[in-house]
Amino acid sequence: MAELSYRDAVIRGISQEMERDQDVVFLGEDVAKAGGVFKATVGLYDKFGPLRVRDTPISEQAILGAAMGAAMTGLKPIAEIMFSDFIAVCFDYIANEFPKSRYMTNGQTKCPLVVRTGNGAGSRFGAQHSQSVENWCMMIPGLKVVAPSSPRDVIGLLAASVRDPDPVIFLEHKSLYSIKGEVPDGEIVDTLGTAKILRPGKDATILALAMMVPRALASAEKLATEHGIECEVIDVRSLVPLDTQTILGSVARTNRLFTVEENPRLCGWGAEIVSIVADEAFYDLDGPPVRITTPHCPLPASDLLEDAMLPNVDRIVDRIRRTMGA
Amino acid sequence: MAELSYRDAVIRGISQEMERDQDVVFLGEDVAKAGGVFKATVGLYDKFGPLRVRDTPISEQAILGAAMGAAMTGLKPIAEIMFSDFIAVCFDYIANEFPKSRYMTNGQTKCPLVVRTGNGAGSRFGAQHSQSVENWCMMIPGLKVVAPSSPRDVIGLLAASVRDPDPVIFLEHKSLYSIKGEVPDGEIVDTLGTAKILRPGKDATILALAMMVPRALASAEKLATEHGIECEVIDVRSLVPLDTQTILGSVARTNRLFTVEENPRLCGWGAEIVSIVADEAFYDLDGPPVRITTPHCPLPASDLLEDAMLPNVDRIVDRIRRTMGA
Amino acid sequence: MRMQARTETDLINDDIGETKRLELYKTQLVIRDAEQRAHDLFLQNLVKGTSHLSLGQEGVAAGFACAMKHGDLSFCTYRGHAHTLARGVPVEKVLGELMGRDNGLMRGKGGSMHLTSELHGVMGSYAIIGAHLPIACGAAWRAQYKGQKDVSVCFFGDGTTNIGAFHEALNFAVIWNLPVVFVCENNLYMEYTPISDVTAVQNPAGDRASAYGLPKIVIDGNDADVVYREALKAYDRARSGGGPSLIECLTYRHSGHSRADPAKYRPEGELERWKQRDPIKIYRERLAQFGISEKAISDIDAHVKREVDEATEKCKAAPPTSLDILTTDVYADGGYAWRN
Amino acid sequence: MRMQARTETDLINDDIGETKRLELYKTQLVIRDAEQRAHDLFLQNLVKGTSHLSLGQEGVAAGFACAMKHGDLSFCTYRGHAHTLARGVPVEKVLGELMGRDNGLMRGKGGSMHLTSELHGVMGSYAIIGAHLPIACGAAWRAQYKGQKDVSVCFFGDGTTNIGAFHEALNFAVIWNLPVVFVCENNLYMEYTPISDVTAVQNPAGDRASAYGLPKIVIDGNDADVVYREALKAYDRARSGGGPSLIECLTYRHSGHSRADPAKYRPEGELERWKQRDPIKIYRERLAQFGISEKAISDIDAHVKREVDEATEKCKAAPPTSLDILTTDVYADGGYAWRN
Ligand SMILES: Cc1ncc(C[n+]2csc(CCOP(=O)(O)OP(=O)(O)O)c2C)c(N)n1
Ligand SMILES: Cc1ncc(C[n+]2csc(CCOP(=O)(O)OP(=O)(O)O)c2C)c(N)n1
Ligand SMILES: [Mg+2]
Ligand SMILES: [Mg+2]
Repeated sequence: MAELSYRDAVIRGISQEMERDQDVVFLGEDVAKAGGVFKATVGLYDKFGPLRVRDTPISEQAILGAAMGAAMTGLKPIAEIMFSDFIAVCFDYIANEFPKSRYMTNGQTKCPLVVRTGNGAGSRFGAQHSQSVENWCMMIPGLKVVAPSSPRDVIGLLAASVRDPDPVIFLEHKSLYSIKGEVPDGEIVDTLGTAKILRPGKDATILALAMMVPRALASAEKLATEHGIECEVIDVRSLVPLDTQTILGSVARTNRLFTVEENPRLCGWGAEIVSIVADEAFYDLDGPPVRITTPHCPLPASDLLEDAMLPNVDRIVDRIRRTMGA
Repeated sequence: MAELSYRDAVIRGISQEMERDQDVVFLGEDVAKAGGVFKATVGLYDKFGPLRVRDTPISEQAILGAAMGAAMTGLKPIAEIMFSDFIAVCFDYIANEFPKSRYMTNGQTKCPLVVRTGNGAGSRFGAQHSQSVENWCMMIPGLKVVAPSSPRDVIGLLAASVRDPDPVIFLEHKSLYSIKGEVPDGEIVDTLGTAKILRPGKDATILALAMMVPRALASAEKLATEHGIECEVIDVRSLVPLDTQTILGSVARTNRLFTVEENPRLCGWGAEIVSIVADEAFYDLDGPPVRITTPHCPLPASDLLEDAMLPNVDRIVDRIRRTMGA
Repeated sequence: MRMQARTETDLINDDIGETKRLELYKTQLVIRDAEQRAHDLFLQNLVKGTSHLSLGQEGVAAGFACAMKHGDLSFCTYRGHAHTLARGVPVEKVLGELMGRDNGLMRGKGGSMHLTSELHGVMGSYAIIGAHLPIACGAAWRAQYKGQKDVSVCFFGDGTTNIGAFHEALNFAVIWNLPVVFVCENNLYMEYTPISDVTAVQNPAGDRASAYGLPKIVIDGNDADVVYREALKAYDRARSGGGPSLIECLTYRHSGHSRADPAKYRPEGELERWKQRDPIKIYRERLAQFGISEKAISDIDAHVKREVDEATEKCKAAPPTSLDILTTDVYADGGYAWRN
Repeated sequence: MRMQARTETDLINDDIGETKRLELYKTQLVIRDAEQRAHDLFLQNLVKGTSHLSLGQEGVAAGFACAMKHGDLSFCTYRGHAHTLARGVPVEKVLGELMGRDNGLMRGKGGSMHLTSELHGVMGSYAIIGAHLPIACGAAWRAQYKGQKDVSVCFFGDGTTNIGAFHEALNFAVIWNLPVVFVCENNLYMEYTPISDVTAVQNPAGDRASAYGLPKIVIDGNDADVVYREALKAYDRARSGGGPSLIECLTYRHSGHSRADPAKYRPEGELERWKQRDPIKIYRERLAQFGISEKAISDIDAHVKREVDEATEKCKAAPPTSLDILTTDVYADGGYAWRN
């Protein structure tokens, strides 16, 4: 057991997989010699050398395209897109190439790669460097989409992603890079498509992802101590595959559902899950399922505005308390 | 009144606006001299000349970027992206530039433009030329998103889009280009953000968009005659702004909700609307709201496979009938 | 098969040789006949989706494919029948795919625009302009990394040189010194717009080469010998660590852009002029020049015709795509399940 | 303000003139002092977000801005303070924005990376590499279409030349013959990676010009006079229907890429060598050469210092951004309502 930062967990996760498998290679902008703009890849270049850890030009299409071509023909590339907002400049690979090639070719083409990217708000970077783009990826058939909230999950889910035979979008939350957590020694490999119940509760289910997980937990604590509402908090972890069973099971026990989403309001993962629950567990629900999200707005740069925009403990507690009539 | 095809309605709609306002200009690939690959812009080049109707290189980023720069500084461009799937190669403009500039600049920057694009399946074009990408756009704060289902709506909503001060993504359905409908003479200007009840009904509400509208209507007919279920059919028409009131009003009367969506399953407009209804009209619902969608799959090329993939009357009727217990 | 003695000079200058020439001829002819047949089948409403023919451009496909070794990789566009057939994919598989039959190359799932046969080194046909140039870089990177000696060859049109991915791929290939060969088939048009209307330079690929520190190579794409020789040189460069090449081949498509296009935008006489330089016509003359008999040639003609006829019959007899595969192979586990 | 007679030759050769020279000097100095101040405020934790300084690159910003006419349009990157200030946007507005104060240029909504002042012709600062090159084309297209005579000037870095949008914009500008000037500030690095490590040619912009039929123009970006002269020529070309220009300015940033970067990746001595060629140092010497007195120069220095000091005080005293504007101006109606 060691205390590790989320940032260092990324380094350890990539290292673990590169040590295991010579076919794992890593490319991105400023990731090699400089160790990445978030310092989440420091040391990999020295450890694995210039053939396996490669700096690229500012050419996101070339980065993802090259990763795909390499994946199709025998490598297992990890590609970094520095900020997840930049997925927009290479979205053709995300939306049209990676996820469709296997299907279109009737199973001939494989695409085992991972796109790591810095996702999410909280760093005062403004509207084009702060977005939560999990729904940009979740909506595309053929992708897998993962977003860890703890250092341990970073390693385990990254390993699972690298070993997965499908293209995986791996969303690291920029505002979590400096958090720390206990991580066991030795190899860690997790399983995609498994949500985690982080806190049991009988009154309501709260689903959260990435940076919203600690906020959901803090909200649950407050709801319990101040309002006597016992919430079950689930870290969704993996949007595709989605652990619907754990979610439906929890709702069957608590009969209430809340999502806490950093993404802007429309068509987020919460909408998908609420719709699944409303369809398949309608009679389990004792009241309206409620999504607590960032408003349908671009993100502002100033710290005060940014903080006011995102779901926070006060807003979460208030909304759940009012909805539960407490 | 004249009978007009959906394709010719596009031509008339663009003409109407270009005649009205010299600042309306039009650009895209093969749109000018050749009249567009769907023949939906035939004659505009001859009518408005080479300065207002312009062929571009295969440079989608340049097309949308140029449209934006022109819109910011005084023109009202209509840009064509030939197939909506290609939005992926210029998604930065859709996701990061058009919709965020006004907010980021505290209201200084305007962006009054329309992106017209051929959306949807049914032409046996395969996975990269057949997608329904309305959710790619709906999820982005700052955009407006419109998808007409009839020749009359094409003209009216296109005019409203061109006159709208915000960036509008205007999704024309490729498989509707050849359908015909009655269109009044003279100028037609509709209102964004208004859904249309196309068929009243007391037992259930069916929401549909674009090509799914005729299928929803046919299904309602069948459900009425064969199963005695009276469905209210609403053409959503505009995803942003969304006419939530018409939808909630209908559900308040029918107490049941079905969506018929061409987009693949996850995070579609149906998920958003179902979530809104589940939250705000929970106690109006007499049973689970159900989304009838294309499965979470890429689209196949062969006619048999493609037809089997999309929601059709049989599947719609069957699903509604079973859910309603009839 | 040689029936007539060639002159001494012919023999000396003949770096290509008879066997390869007959292969080049046959390859071009298979493409010609199979695509003509695809067109006929479309007129009979047996080909349903769109299709983009390479009639008139066979010299490029044959020249590059016949210079490849087993294991070399082709990356094509939606106009990919030619390059797919040139690698030896059976005509039946291609026509079957176009007709949506269960014997098709991808059993109808991909269609005309996505022909893929990894077995034959055909690593996909890509229908979004420009996307496959970076992908070909990636395959070449794998070869370089693993010390494998195959070359990745990426075909695309003149219009493709104006999209961003072209630029990113070319720069990337050069700085990583990748064994990739970029082949621009300049057929003078994007869909319906003349490339010269929308391009800042005269040779859309050739005049861009220097932007990546590459030499300008512009060749006659309708002479399969010229193409073949240039291909060999580029492959050698790639295999020996000399890095990427960018080759512009001047050619012309005899039919419209896609099946829906009557190609009315062409200036009068243009098609006729190019038909004089039909690659198959040129190549038949070439074979004759090298003393190959009319009989040998017409044997190939007959053989190819038979192959295409037989393939057509098999396809007509084949069952349509099975609905069982509707949702298979979205994910690597064979299905499309995204949830438990 | 001239204090000493210049020689006859000086006067003859002086196409720029004293007034403009003083403007060029002052513009550079405002940038230098305001950015130094921004850095100090960051160290005091009063600037919260990221910021990208142009210290060392002031010659480019001043040269291009001082050659502009009222109504000309600037399109900047996240490294846009310099170009924004150079157009006359008050220091207070810029520092206020960086500090998230209500007096900021966008009242804190955009932050350092998105400085915009349409009033001053600053049409935005774009933080996604390459995006604004096509946008600048669009603004230039409007001018052309409406017969307006303004020029759109688009600033970007060396690293930006490797992204697809660069290529699309350049080709587009040339074929439409647009009045747009593309200015590449080659400061030798993208974020932390030397541009030469990832670029196929030596001059990332200059050596690409021919791919668009443009002449190669590579100039000394640290000499504001050189920049100013080149800018005038390019603007003239644009206004007179001569089409776009692509100008590469060689320069260097004295600080790291952004506030988080100590710039350890630089080879020893590189920064020191470039500091010898500090554009402000060069320009002070230039002014002296042209006989402008030390007193006149130090008056400007003092004036600028006062401006920056006063701006700083105003910003410190200003209230933080008001939460009232959190959700305003998403849509043109002033709000963010997406539903009824
Ligand atoms: C990104 C993108 N934009 C537009 C299209 C539509 N499109 C298909 S083929 C084509 C013309 C391509 O021209 P060229 O590269 O010269 O190839 P050719 O068809 O002549 O072989 C266009 C514009 C596309 N498939 N992808
Ligand atoms: C599409 C995109 N990719 C990557 C980045 C991250 N990024 C910001 S600045 C920068 C370096 C830009 O280098 P250059 O163009 O030389 O400009 P400079 O910063 O040197 O002024 C990078 C990679 C970005 N903002 N956008
Ligand atoms: Mg072409
Ligand atoms: Mg730079």
